[in-house]
Amino acid sequence: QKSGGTLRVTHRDNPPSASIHEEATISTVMPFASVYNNLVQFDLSTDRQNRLETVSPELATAWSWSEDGRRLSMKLRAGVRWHDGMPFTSADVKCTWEQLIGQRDIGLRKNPRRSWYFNLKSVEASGPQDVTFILAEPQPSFLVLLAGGMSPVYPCHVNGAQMRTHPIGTGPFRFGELKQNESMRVVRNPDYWKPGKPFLDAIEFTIIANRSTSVLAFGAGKFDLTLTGDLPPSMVDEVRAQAPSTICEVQTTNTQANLLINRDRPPFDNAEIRRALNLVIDRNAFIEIIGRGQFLIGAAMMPPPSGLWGMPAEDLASVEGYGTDMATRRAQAQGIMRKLGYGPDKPLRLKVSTRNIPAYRDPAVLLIDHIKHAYLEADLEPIDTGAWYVRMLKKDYQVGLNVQGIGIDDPDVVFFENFACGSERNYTAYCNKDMEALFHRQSQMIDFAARRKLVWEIDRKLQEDGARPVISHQRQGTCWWPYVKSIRLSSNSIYNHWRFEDVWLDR
Amino acid sequence: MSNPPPVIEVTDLKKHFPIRKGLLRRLVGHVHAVDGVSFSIGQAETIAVVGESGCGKSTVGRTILRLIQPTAGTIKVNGTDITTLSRHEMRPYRRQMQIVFQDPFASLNPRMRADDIVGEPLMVHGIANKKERAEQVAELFVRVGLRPQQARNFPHEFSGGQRQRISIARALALNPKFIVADEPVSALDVSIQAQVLNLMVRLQRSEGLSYLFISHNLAVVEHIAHRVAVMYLGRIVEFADTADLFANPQHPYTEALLAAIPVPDPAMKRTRHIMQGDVPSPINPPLGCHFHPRCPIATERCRVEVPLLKPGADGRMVACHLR
Amino acid sequence: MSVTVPLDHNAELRRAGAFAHGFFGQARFLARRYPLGAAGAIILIFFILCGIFAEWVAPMDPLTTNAKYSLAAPSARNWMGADMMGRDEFSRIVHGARISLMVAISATGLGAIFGVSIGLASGYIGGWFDLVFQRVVDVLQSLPLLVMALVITAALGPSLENTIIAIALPLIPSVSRVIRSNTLSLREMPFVEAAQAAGMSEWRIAIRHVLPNTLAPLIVLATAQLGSTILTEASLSFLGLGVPEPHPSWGRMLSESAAEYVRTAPWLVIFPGLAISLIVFGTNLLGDAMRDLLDPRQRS
Amino acid sequence: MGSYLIRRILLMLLTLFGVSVLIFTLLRLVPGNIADILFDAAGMIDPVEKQKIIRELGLDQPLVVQYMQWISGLLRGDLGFSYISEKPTIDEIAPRIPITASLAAMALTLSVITGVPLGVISAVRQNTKLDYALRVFSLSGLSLPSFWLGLLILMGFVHWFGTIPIYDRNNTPLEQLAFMLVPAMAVGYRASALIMRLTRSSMLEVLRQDYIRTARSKGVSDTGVNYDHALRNAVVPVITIIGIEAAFLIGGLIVTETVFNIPGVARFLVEAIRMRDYPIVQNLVMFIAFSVVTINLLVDLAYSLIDPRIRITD
Amino acid sequence: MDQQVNTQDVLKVNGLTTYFFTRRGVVKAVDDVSFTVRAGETLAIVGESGCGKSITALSLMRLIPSPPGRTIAGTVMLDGTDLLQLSEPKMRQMRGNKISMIFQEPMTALNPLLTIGRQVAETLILHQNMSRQAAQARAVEMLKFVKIPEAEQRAREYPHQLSGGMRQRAMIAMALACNPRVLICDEPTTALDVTIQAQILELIVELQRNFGTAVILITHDLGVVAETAHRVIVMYAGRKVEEASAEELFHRPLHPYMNGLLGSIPRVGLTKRATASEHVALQEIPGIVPALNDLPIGCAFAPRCPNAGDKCRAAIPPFEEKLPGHFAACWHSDVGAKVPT
Ligand SMILES: Nc1ncnc2c1ncn2[C@@H]1O[C@H](COP(=O)(O)OP(=O)(O)OP(=O)(O)O)[C@@H](O)[C@H]1O
Ligand SMILES: Nc1ncnc2c1ncn2[C@@H]1O[C@H](COP(=O)(O)OP(=O)(O)OP(=O)(O)O)[C@@H](O)[C@H]1O
Ligand SMILES: [Mg+2]
Ligand SMILES: [Mg+2]
Repeated sequence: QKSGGTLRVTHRDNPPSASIHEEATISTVMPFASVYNNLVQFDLSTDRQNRLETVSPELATAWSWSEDGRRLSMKLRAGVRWHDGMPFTSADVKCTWEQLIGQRDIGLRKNPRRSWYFNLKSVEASGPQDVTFILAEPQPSFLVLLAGGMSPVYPCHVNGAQMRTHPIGTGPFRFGELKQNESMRVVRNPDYWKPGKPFLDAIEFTIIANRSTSVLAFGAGKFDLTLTGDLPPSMVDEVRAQAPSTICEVQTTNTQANLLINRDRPPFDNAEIRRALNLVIDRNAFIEIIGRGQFLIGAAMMPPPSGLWGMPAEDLASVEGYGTDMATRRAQAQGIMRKLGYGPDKPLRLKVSTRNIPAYRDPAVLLIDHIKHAYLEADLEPIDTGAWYVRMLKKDYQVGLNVQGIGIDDPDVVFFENFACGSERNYTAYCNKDMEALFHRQSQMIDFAARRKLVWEIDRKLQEDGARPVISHQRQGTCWWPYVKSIRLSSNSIYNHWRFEDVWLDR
Repeated sequence: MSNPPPVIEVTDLKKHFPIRKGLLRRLVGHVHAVDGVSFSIGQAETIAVVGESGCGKSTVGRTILRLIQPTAGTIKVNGTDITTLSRHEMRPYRRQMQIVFQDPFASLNPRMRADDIVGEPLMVHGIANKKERAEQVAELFVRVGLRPQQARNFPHEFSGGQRQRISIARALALNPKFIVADEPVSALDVSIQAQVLNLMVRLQRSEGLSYLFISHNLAVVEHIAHRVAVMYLGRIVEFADTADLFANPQHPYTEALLAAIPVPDPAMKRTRHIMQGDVPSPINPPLGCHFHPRCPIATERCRVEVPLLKPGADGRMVACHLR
Repeated sequence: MSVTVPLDHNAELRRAGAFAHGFFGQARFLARRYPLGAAGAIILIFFILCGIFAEWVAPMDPLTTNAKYSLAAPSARNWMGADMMGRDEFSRIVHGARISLMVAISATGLGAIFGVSIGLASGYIGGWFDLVFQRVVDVLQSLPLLVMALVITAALGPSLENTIIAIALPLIPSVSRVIRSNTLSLREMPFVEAAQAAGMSEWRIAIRHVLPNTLAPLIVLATAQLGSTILTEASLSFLGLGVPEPHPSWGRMLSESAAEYVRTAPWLVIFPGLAISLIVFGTNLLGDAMRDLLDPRQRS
Repeated sequence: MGSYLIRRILLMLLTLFGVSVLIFTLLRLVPGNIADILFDAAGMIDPVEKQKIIRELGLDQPLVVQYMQWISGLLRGDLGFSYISEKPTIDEIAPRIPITASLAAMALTLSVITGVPLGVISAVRQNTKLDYALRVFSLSGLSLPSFWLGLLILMGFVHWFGTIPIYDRNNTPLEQLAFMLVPAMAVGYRASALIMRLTRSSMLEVLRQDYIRTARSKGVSDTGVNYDHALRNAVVPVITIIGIEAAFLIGGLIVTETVFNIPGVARFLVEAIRMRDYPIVQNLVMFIAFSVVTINLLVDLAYSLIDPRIRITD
Repeated sequence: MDQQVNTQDVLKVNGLTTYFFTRRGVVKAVDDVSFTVRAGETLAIVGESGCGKSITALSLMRLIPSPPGRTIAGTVMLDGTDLLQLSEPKMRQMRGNKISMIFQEPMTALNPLLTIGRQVAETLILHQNMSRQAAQARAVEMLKFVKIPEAEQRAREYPHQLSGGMRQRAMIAMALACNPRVLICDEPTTALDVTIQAQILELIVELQRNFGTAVILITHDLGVVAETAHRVIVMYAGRKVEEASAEELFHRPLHPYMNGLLGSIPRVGLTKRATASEHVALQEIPGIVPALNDLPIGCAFAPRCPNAGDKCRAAIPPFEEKLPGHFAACWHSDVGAKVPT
């Protein structure tokens, strides 16, 4: 192992801010995760899959559950200091999570993961090194939530505005600078509490908006590592062609392309038309074309083997719309549409709305081509990023094509965020009290196998309800040169391993 | 010329063009293009206006036609004051007054056919229907000596003299009583010039037309005009019957002007008295008599006092302190 | 220059085009006189025909995706290869001609119509209208065309119509400036004064006498603008605004998504770029020749 | 001269005022607002939080008030804060200006030093093979989309050198200059082509003038006629195009900075428009407009130096 | 050669022929034109617009725009040297030095971006190997010579700052700077006012007297011709149709065109009318000048000629001496030879 050197990383766009708690994008997490520490984290040395079993200590040295499973007490590491010199205590932990559940305002503007903590009632700090999370119901996944890359501990004495522009953490690297649309830089924290770490002097993220330019630059050796999970399989091929010696890993990014169908407005208030639409989508074509054969077919939960909770393939195949025989499915769909009075000469005209960026547009174009087989003649309506979520929220669309990122491969996250009544990210406003009861039930189950069975059941029901038909689960690549050592990626998340404290350059 | 009112009567006509400069179009001065001009034109009479370039000849013509708005003075047509008539009120008078321009190339719309050019005034005044109009146009063509077969040609297909005939035909279309002819022959060749001049004279005889004939060619003026107004820097300096003026010029400027004309007869070679100096700018004309800086006989008085155009002997008008 | 053997008059005359008679003779002469312009006209006509008869020219539907041919290299089936969606690149380029030309011609036309109206009014009415208009033109001209187009598309949202508007709007000032100055000089022409003397209404004079005489500079300007309109559309599409999918717009075909295949599928980068360059090249060649032909000051 | 300048400057201010109203209005027409975009990154919308942000940024005020606030700030030299980075707008814009400015200057210089001589040669050798070749060359410059040209250049770099030029702030000035040369050529090609065309036609026009015939009748040699008499007259209109082209360049730079990933203001502007970062967009647009009108003023002044007929008096 | 100068012809033009090859056919702008000019003599060329006067002059200077123009035959002997056979650099040494020219439009004939002084000096630098200062000083002298007031001041000014008359004077200074053998004046006064025109003509005559220059004066103003020219040639449709001394020509025009021309111009003091309101019609030449690319087969004037007969329409009349020193190209010169009254 060698110390020193600057790791040069490509980056795709301007991070909305440096404040991880306020964002849900890898653009913020990857460059700034190294500034912070979590209470706990996933240990990759034993298992590539992020799961409850691999949760290991970071700022919390030990933890224990109460008998009723409603109290999680943690022992915090002593002698840790924030980058500005202030000591790290339980007050900071209390502060952070109280902010997340809306009990305190330290100036964060947004709280995208509020739905994760539906079950957290309060946080108690009994001593400087002791903190207890008090839950309403038992929730084994709670530790998983704390271990994700998007759950760092924030300092209580720094306000939100500063966290967005010049964050203070306890992590191995200190914030260096953030130049809009240009670059981000973090520099070694000499006082890091893990002795001897980190190895790197600094990490520099350079924003290159044009992906082909960035790949060319990486292939030319101008960069050591690419933004994780940013390269679609086709680009990975490109990199491999240009620089065969680089290491590229394609992994499930925990993002899925799904359809937002407006069931409150014609024509999709008609369940039959929704069915026809679902039948006629050739998921394999998406996998082949956009995923270069690497994407996965799945339901709401990430499919195995990468994912922990997804339905097994044979179960999935029996869900309507997942069968492999396209011809029959098309005939079925056409039958439905004919019955409703549509046909090749009298197609149903509609609009497919999507966000005006390639990752959304490409599948939407494919979708439009597919649904032609069901006499659905669609135009694409590209919506500017600034208006996209508002339009979704106002339900001002017929069919929307959405690409959705999910922070952690966990049913609590997926269900409560996307399908619970009243959740902010439940764009289709799917609200089914019976299902919601099931969401809570699975959340409280301690037994893994039983819980997973229930999750499968829930997932099947969601698909059959057409709540938010999933088209594909994406897999994308990360590439680095062989001299970059100790880069470890997990199989079911791109967010959780960017502390960079073990990474070193063998040059 | 006493009883019926003169066809045109101009009294103390002034036209000062504002000079605007810069982007804000600030007024920085005036061009005194016409500075107090009075005269009248009788029935079937030709008044010529001569003078050096920029002395305001064209401006007088245009102002009379109300193509530009006079700064001061009055213009009467057959005794009616038209100085302040609106565009609409002007319309009937437009039919009585027409204009022919110098440049036979620029005075015809290159994108219209000859018969359309000639017939258009008829159309806009709602005279005659289409068929009658065609007849009238054909007749006009004949009258000005153009072959009606050429009616559908474009202006560039005509020679300069023919173009000038088209201009005249257009001017005649509305049966005017009065035509401003702004250097109608200056751009034409000598051999063509005669054709046009003869045509104008013929028309005057047959139709009783009155002309304001603007020219700087004194020979032509002598040939065609009954009376001549000599202008210098916006003012008339001498106004007299043609024969009198040429035989016996009164104003020193007129003298110089006549002396400067080369006579096309080598036998008449003479030692000429050539006036020196350039025409001053009409923006800041010299004080007093405008002509005094170039005048061989100027006195102190000429420098300060503006000479009035006053009737001299035998009904001639001269604006000179000394004559 | 010095006097030499008696010349072959006929050869000299042929060179000067004296024997060019009839439409084709004239065309042949003009083609020889302005070889570059003729090449431009041929290129443009070629693309226009492609655009009009796209359905017949293109072997395939430009919108039909096909996983099997995703990123297929040029072959007998896909002459210019296929894009990621397996759509035939050649068919898309053929249909793209229609979109490009439609945007370019409509935007230029729109810009010309408004530019001419405003320029004519401004030059003819003068006074406060002109003064205000001049200042508006100052404002519009102090911003780069692409920036204006960007802000306008952002404001209106991406669609075919809005792209046309966004490109047409910034064209208006330059057109109207030319027309205005032309009108100003035409207004001083004796034939306009003659029309006034005949008592014609200003309206009639403006329409019948001034407007037709601004046509030549307008045609010259419009041909010249056509190329830059195509480029602006391409740039807008490249930046992700402009004509939306799935219309096969060349600029978009070149933009981000296609640009990712510089190495694995260079045909996706080369052909649309070539198409844009070629058509703009054609219009520019033609525009130059038009200027030589119609603008007497440029004639040699 | 003094009062001429003052009047020109007043007019410039009027134009800039127009630009400010225009850009302000256009931006408010854009659907969606900064609050939505801020939330968008997080993929969630919380109406309460959204209202809070809108209030915080003053976006709930009537447009007139917002406009007045912006303008009065601008006049005081206070450009406000970027919505996105929350840093002072000036700190965001200022460091990028030299990058774009030097790129533009370089492109312009390149285009002038190539365009003018080639234009002259093309005119002097009118209708020869050389002329045709040069015209095709220049028309190509006007026809190649600059982003495509940029891409091709990058492809070439990868192909032949196995590397591509990447902007790096830590480069030495000399390296920086060398790096800029490539994108400057990519944008400059168009400008060069334009200048060359204009020089050519202006030169041809001048060569037809009577005074050129006069010069020939005095026995001046072709070189003397071309360079001493004609070129001097021909460059006058070319100077205008240089002024206009400076504005045009900014348009070209938007795509070129994107392709070559240069962190200049041109690309930044597009990003800011996308992000509805009004303080950035508005002030940047004002800056661009200011540069353009200033350049135009300078061009007009240069005019009067070259052409004695244009008098800037009173 | 030196002895010849004063007694002999300075410029001998023989069979000069310049055609333009255009889309509309061959424009025979100058067709077989010959003439001679002696030192100190003024030869006037008159004729209608477009008859080839300027092209004749430009052919002498070898400044025909080519293409489309070509001088395809003839000799131009200047002091025994055929200008048409000179190499271009040699010809350049002639222009402005031995043979110079003044153009019609003083507004456009001067380079707007160079000072008057510099433009005059340029000729001197080119042909007399003068230093810039010396040339500049000499230029000021020349300007004084052509009676430009405040010459030092004017030398430093630009053309737009001068009036039309001044500019034409500057042109003359420029043309005479090297004391040329031949000075061609192409309508030097047409664009000027009558009073200024007289000044300029007087100046040319005076300078010619001082320098002994041979002057070719192109004009269509017969008055100017009558007052200044020694000999006159009349051109019609690219050909020379008459040549005589000025007195002779005006007294006894032999060619019906010239005859008609003299009849068609109004003359001051000569207009006869019975009363003030009664005009005597001017004599008209009917028709128009034929296009030079489409000349009739015989005499070009035949279609407009009152005397034209079949012979005129069949063959071009030869140019011959009809009276001593009076040449004309007409089959009916005896008919045309009556004095116009
Ligand atoms: N529209 C105008 N605006 C400003 N000044 C004008 C305008 N029209 C004419 N002038 C000026 O008025 C003066 C007189 O012009 P006008 O055309 O009447 O002269 P003119 O005697 O007809 O001259 P010319 O013989 O050259 O035709 C000139 O100095 C001219 O510059
Ligand atoms: N570049 C050219 N191309 C074709 N024809 C030309 C060209 N230049 C002159 N001509 C023709 O040559 C003929 C003679 O022209 P030139 O200029 O000598 O006439 P001019 O006698 O000087 O007439 P003006 O009195 O109008 O000056 C004209 O008929 C003209 O059409
Ligand atoms: Mg006039
Ligand atoms: Mg001539």
